[in-house]
Amino acid sequence: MNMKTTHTFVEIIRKMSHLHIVVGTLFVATIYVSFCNLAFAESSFLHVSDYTVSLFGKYLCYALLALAVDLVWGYCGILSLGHGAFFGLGGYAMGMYLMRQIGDRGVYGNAELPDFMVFLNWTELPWYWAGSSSFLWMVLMVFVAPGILAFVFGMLAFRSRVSGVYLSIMTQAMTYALMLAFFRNEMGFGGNNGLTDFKEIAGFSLQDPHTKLGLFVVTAIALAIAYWVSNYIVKSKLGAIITATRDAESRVRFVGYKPEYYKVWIFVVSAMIAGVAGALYVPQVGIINPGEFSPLNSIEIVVWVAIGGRYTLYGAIIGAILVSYAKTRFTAIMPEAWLFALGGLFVLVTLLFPKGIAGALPGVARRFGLDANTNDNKTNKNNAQSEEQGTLKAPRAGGQ
Amino acid sequence: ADTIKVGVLHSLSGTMAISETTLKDTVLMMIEEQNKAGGLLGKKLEAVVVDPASNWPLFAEKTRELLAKEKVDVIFGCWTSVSRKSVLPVIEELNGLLFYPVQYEGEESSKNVFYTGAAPNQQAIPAVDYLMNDIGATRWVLAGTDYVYPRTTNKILEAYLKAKGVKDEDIMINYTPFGHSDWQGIVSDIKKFGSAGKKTAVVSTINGDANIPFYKELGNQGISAEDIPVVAFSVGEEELSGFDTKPLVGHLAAWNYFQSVESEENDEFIAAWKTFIGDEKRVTNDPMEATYIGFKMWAKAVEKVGTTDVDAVEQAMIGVAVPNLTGGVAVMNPNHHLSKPVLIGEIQEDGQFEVVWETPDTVIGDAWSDYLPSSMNLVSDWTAPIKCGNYDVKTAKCSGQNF
Amino acid sequence: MIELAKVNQKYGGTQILWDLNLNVKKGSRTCIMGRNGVGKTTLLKVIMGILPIAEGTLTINGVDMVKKSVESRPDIGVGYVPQGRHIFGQLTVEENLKISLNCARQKSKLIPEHIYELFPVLKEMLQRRGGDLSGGQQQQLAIARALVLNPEILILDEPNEGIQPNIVQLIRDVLLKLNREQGITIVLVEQKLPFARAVGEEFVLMEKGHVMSSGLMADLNDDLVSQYLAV
Amino acid sequence: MIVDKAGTPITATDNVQPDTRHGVILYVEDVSVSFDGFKALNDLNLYINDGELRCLIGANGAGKTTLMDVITGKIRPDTGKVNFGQQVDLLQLDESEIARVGIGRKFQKPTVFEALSVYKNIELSLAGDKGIWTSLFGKLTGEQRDRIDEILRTIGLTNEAFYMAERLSHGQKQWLEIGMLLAAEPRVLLVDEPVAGMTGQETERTAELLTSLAGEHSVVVVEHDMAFVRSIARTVTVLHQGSVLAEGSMSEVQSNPEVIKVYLGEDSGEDSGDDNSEGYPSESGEEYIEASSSKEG
Amino acid sequence: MRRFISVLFCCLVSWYAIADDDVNTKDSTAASSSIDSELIELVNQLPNTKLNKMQPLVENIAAIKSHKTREVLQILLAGDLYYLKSDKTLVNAQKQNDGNYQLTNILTDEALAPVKKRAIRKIRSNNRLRSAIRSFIAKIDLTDDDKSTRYGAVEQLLEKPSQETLDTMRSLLPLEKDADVANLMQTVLLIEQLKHGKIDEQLSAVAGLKSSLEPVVLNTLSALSEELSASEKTQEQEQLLTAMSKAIATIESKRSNYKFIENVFFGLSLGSVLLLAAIGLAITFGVMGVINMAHGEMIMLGAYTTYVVQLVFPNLIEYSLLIAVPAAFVVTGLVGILIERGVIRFLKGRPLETLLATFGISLILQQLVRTVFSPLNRQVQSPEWMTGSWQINPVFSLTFNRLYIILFAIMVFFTLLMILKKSSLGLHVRAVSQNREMAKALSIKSDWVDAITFGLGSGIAGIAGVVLSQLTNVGPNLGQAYIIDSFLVVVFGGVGNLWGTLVAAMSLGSINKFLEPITGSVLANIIVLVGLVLFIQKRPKGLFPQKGRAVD
Ligand SMILES: Nc1ncnc2c1ncn2[C@@H]1O[C@H](COP(=O)(O)OP(=O)(O)OP(=O)(O)O)[C@@H](O)[C@H]1O
Ligand SMILES: Nc1ncnc2c1ncn2[C@@H]1O[C@H](COP(=O)(O)OP(=O)(O)OP(=O)(O)O)[C@@H](O)[C@H]1O
Ligand SMILES: [Mg+2]
Ligand SMILES: [Mg+2]
Repeated sequence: MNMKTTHTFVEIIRKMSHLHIVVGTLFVATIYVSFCNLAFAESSFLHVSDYTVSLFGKYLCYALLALAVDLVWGYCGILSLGHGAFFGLGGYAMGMYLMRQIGDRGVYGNAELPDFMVFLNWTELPWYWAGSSSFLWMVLMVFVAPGILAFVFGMLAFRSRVSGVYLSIMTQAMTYALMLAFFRNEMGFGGNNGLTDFKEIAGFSLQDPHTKLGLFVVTAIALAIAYWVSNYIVKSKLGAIITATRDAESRVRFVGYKPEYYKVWIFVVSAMIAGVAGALYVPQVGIINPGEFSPLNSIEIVVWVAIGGRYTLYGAIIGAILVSYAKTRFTAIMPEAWLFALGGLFVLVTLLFPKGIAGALPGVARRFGLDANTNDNKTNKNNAQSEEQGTLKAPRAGGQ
Repeated sequence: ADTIKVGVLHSLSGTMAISETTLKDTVLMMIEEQNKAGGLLGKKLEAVVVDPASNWPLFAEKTRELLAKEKVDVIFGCWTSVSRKSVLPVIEELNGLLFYPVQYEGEESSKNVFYTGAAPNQQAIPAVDYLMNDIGATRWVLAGTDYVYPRTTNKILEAYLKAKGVKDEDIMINYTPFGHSDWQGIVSDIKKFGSAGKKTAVVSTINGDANIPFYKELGNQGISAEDIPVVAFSVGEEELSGFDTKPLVGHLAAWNYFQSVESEENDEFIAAWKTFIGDEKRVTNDPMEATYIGFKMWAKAVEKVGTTDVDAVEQAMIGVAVPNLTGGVAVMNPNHHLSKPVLIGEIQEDGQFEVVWETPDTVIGDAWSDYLPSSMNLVSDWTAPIKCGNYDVKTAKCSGQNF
Repeated sequence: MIELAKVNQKYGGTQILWDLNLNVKKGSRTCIMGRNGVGKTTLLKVIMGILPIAEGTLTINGVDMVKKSVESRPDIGVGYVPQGRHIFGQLTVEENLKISLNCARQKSKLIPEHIYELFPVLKEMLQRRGGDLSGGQQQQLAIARALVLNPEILILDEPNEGIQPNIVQLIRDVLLKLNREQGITIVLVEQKLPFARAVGEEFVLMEKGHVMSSGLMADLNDDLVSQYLAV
Repeated sequence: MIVDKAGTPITATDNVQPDTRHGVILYVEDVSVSFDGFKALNDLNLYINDGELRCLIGANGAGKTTLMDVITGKIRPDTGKVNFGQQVDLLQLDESEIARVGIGRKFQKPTVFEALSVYKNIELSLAGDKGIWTSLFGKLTGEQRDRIDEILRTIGLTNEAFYMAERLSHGQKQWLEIGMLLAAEPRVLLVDEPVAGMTGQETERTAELLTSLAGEHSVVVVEHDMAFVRSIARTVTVLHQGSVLAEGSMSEVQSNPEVIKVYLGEDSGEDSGDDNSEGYPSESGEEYIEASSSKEG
Repeated sequence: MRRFISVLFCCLVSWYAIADDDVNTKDSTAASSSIDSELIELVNQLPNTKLNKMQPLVENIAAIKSHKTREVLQILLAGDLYYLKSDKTLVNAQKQNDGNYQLTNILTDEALAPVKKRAIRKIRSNNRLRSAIRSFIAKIDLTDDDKSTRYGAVEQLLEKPSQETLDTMRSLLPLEKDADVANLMQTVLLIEQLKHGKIDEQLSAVAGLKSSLEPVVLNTLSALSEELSASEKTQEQEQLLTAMSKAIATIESKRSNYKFIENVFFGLSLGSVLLLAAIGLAITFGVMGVINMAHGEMIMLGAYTTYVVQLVFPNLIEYSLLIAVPAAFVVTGLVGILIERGVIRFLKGRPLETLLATFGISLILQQLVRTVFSPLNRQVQSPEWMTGSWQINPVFSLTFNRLYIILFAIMVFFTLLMILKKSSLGLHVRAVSQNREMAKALSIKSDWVDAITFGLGSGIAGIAGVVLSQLTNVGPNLGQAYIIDSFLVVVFGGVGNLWGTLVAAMSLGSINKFLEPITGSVLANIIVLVGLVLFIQKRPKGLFPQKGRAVD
């Protein structure tokens, strides 16, 4: 590459907003992966293996989930330690559908009932399984189930002005309760083993590499759409309002807004994104079980976002993919010591990059002359600055 | 390849690390021994260890990694049922081979999995028989952790007990969450239940970490093994080694192997284990034996067919017999389950078990319980002509196969 | 007493103080003035060590304070009344006052009575949470809190904000009295000219992070006022 | 849905037109507030006329801020009635609804949205629909842009328009908050200590601003700066220990011995004299803006 | 005078008892040579008898009146009875420290050379056999000198006394000097009377048994009344039946009262475990504002400290906890200070980031103990005084460990309360947590305060670990089991309020324990969690919220 092309390349990138970069990267990656997966023989070094495809498919689901958390945490200040609940619900909605797709290919060969129900001597589907065999119904439920939970929880919590750690711990309690509930066989969701042994999705065999590739592509598209939507939201006036709510909720009230409804709204949107993430996750990993509701999982999501950098959308995505990738690698390279590495990573990132990795990016970009000089960058810089300084800071919210 | 790769899929971190790490070490030891003895088919064995971290989806991911990326020839791994369920589709899709070494609830048979732990009929039913006939128990508490294995086992036992004429009011069933640590109320209920003047016994399918607080509470509330004996299916030497055994003495466990059993092979195994792990105090346990048997069988089958090709090995496995560690012989049956002796042991002060009862012969593991209406008619037979894991003898059909 | 030389200070990228020099004499009453946002508060924070000095020197009583921590200042007798009060909202008034008893110079572990004489309202409200007080009451508490540590130098950032007129007069008298009777050096940031004139002995005028002019208060003429204080 | 007394729903888009046939826009009647037994407001009665500029003074802790809290819905009084015009019972509404019916407030301690730019701060405060969907899909109209620019000019923060609000100095935040208040175009403005921390000059500008607002809006100002109060006041109400101590013109109040005792102090006369002669040489507003905008240059 | 007589009487009686005893022993020694041969013969059959044929054999052995009988049975009961594989000599084998067994011939009491385990084989017993042996021994013990042994013996025989035992008791009862033993014997006899006596005897037996809480009494009463109500009744039988139902009702109501008290106790005890687990967090999180995800690991470290203490002082198990409490406090306190100095202090004013860093630390600490102590659970012993229970009556007992834990938790709580409320440290911590810069400007060494406070919170978590080591497993996952509960308790109580933590812990514990019998423990947990989520709507800042206008 000669100087000139490099230069124009830099120019192009400089002109792009992070929205373009993220969506563009997703697009390129998807095309690349699909092409290399299909076009090259398995022996070729250019070949992208099915294993890699499904692995990255999974990462993209995590990225989607992290995006959801960032939306409520980074922008609205709702530290949700229970987003795994929405992810799980989305996953179960998909899992139920996949379970029904098994049809009579289950071990007991019962065309109506999933294996675990046959085994528990159930004679008919419980009412809440109604419709689960329909694809459209499933898609609907992927949005509705997490949405309703988020709405009910949000209405209860935000209207009575539960906030801060109280809210965080309550979200945790919520997901914990769900975990315990789903563990119970009586719940009718397969208990501890959850839903598994799926055969096909919408008529495509899940064992077929092409289906896997298809799921990967769908996930990438979903992520791109979610990114675009989130970006639109945070750039809109509504985005400004939720950010204002994060910093001075009561002041927002005196301006005439009802922050509780804004919070509920963003919480529901975020829950739905998480639900979609869960739904896409399940066919790719082949199982959904109550472990997804475990509070520790939800904390991990928050950790991704923090590592990547909250209050930037791409930060969440970077964090999710990076940490998941680190986990995949570490558990294979140093199975007995990987927790040291991962734990160390968490500590170091917190200490070295107060704004997460994304927070450190503008600095790097600037060094390479790529500073896009968007509004977003400015935000970061300023936030970072003010926190570095030992200023006298009174509690922000409220006022006399 | 110039080596034969053996995948080891046991959690080394997270909640299951307590149990599974030992099995990883066992496999490593077996590989080391095999290599010392010249390897297999003239090649060295190479262990590929990964950590699925007690995370069930990660189990699936790691299995895929082992099979697709590392191209291992066989996998030893899993402990919990859900981890096995999570691995199962991947193993079947990529036609791998898994040896599963832990007692489980049955109701499963896969072409690609060999179950070397006990099925319910190799543990639970004999244990109940013992309590009924030798201890004279007439009133039963079925206490378990709230998940599939206890639920299934208790279902089977309930059916079995009722078939033996035990009345409803003489059965108390209790479930607790994972890691339950506050047993005061439940133990006091058991005490009350047991003070009704009938000999009462507890069949415990309490899992993992919850056991220790449970036994402590039993001891503290003064319930001795002579008053109300507890027979457990998940408490072995390893679990006891982390525990002050005083309050447990006399309680029972049902397994297919105890470290205390005297046999040539066992002595050797124990000695080898202690040297390998470098700790005189380390104990052996039933899933280790199951791993041992599985490994030996796999090696023998590979030798027999001269290849590690999964389909060939799978067929060769059936009928393979290797000595078990309790002085008998373990045979792999067509249903991918082993024939095993069932032993009942009493817990001793030193954390070992003393065998108080054993089955006269080995028992064939039953993939599909005869006491459950749903699986009564199912059999598993991976030999021709049936070649199927869930064959319905009534309809002569086979359901749920991908191949 | 307090000497700053060539102090530069930045918030991130924006420079606030430029090569600033300041010399406060022992026992003096210096009044720093300037428009909003010229860096008065920043200057005081630099003196207090709340903002670590980026460039330049600072000595108090001849001791180099650049590397010294904030908490070492009260020990050598610097009391600080910040802009915006910074009361400990969840602590009671009494507890708020007690905190400064911690400092090394304090022999007594009791809140000196004269504090209550100066601000009788505090005595009535000892058990009330600091955060519940009205704005003016909080301001009084903030001053009282600084007095508890028996300061040699008292640094006040707009102490009159939100205080009722008769208490403003009281504060004026107190400051003068402390200065005259106990020789306490007073550094005051003040916007309101009458009060500045009444209390200040010397003035310092700031603009955009520079000291533009300084001298005796008597010499502060209308020209200077309209140049640096008026708009 | 917010419903006024007559049962007519109050829409989110518009400030209500309160019924001011009696010329009174804000009724505060027999209001008492107590905290853990301490009476912060004690049977307080106050009537603010439509379009008037009222100064509220009183000792620290007299209950001025608490009164504003009551009016804006932050605190529910133990007893009493607070009405906006004749028909809207403010005690039935919550903070945001009160803001929407047309009561705006500037806090004693400046509170702005620190993570947002000055411009956004004002944009959010603009009068108009405060619903979720409007905020999501709505775009600023040209008219609104002009309005924001105008306000920025008025408060002298044009150059700082795209600064994060947290970077502003204390005084600048005061101005920003005033700007936010202007943007909301409320019928009633409650202004708590607007000139604290401002230079004499700015104080005067503020005075001008508030005076110019009166008439179209009703303004209630709390301030301890007597010179300032004197320069704007028509009617002054003195609060003491939670109730009204005196009410009247500035000179009446100023000569009230009770007020002097509890509030003004003995030498109030001289002080104020000084203030006027030296403190506030008058200058025009334009120049102020130029000066302040060059600050950050 | 009266006194003199009573003393004299006592002397007489005791002389009589001793004399009587003497006669007995003489009796048996005199006969020993002849009976011993029978005993020897029976005992020698032991090695050849299958476990299911053991019971009659042991019964026969027990029937032989010899001082050896009890001894042999006792050895068998303790599981020390072995025989040499070589010549089937029966020995009492004791494991020595070197792993060999020290042998004594049980019949001749002569010591034999120590042997390896392989040379001997155990005489197997099982639970059924052992409980039979226990009642045989109990029969012998009925005449023991020690009254608690006698009491134990009667208790053992309570359930199914043989005719012979009943006769013995009948003859012993008038001589029994201890009231408790006598009462218990009386109960046994009354039950017998109730079962087989004539109708008026039965009636009086019911009256006598009405106040007894022994389960066997209730069982007998209900069995009899069931039997009776099923058949045709005479007038008198009707009367008996009503008397019995009344007695049953009395007993049942007493039992349910005790059940209630017991539930309260269980609740408090669970509550105090929660309290201990949470209280350290109430400081590091509640007061300092660090979202301390490594709190659980601090608890875990405390538990491991207990383990190490027991490892280092194997002879001081009885005192190990007394050593472990300060040791754990110091160890985890230091680790806490290390964490604070090394990581958390760089995160001042960024509370949310502390979540991330401490989460990382918790992973590291977990893996650290996994590496150092292996992933297996470690064995922590309970001192004698922590085991067993305080038997208040047959249906109500309080376990000692729980009792001590409740007391200990309360003690820790109040000590901490004193430190935070009365010492200047408490004031300074609160000041620093509310406004660090201002606190510094008022001369508070905030770095020092932070380190000490975090150390204190961690140290207390360590103490909780010592306590938990007595209740549950000591393993790498110990901490994770408690972290969620701890946060719930602190938040439910109201962040920053120690009293809140106390009340929250106790009420969560009690609610849980009262729900458990009704719903089962899984559902109880779920209900409590959902209840919490709903409750917080009513009190959005916990039970004891921070008040005032400065909040929100
Ligand atoms: N935390 C901060 N981050 C960035 N800039 C800041 C910060 N604090 C203050 N500034 C800027 O520094 C300049 C000086 O602020 P400072 O508070 O010292 O002013 P001041 O003279 O005290 O004004 P005032 O009279 O309003 O109190 C202001 O322009 C302000 O914008
Ligand atoms: N939440 C509360 N809890 C307890 N006391 C309170 C609370 N809020 C206000 N007060 C008390 O009520 C009284 C009135 O306070 P308020 O803030 O209304 O005074 P103010 O007139 O605004 O005074 P200033 O001029 O100093 O701002 C004060 O004495 C204050 O201590
Ligand atoms: Mg200032
Ligand atoms: Mg006020």
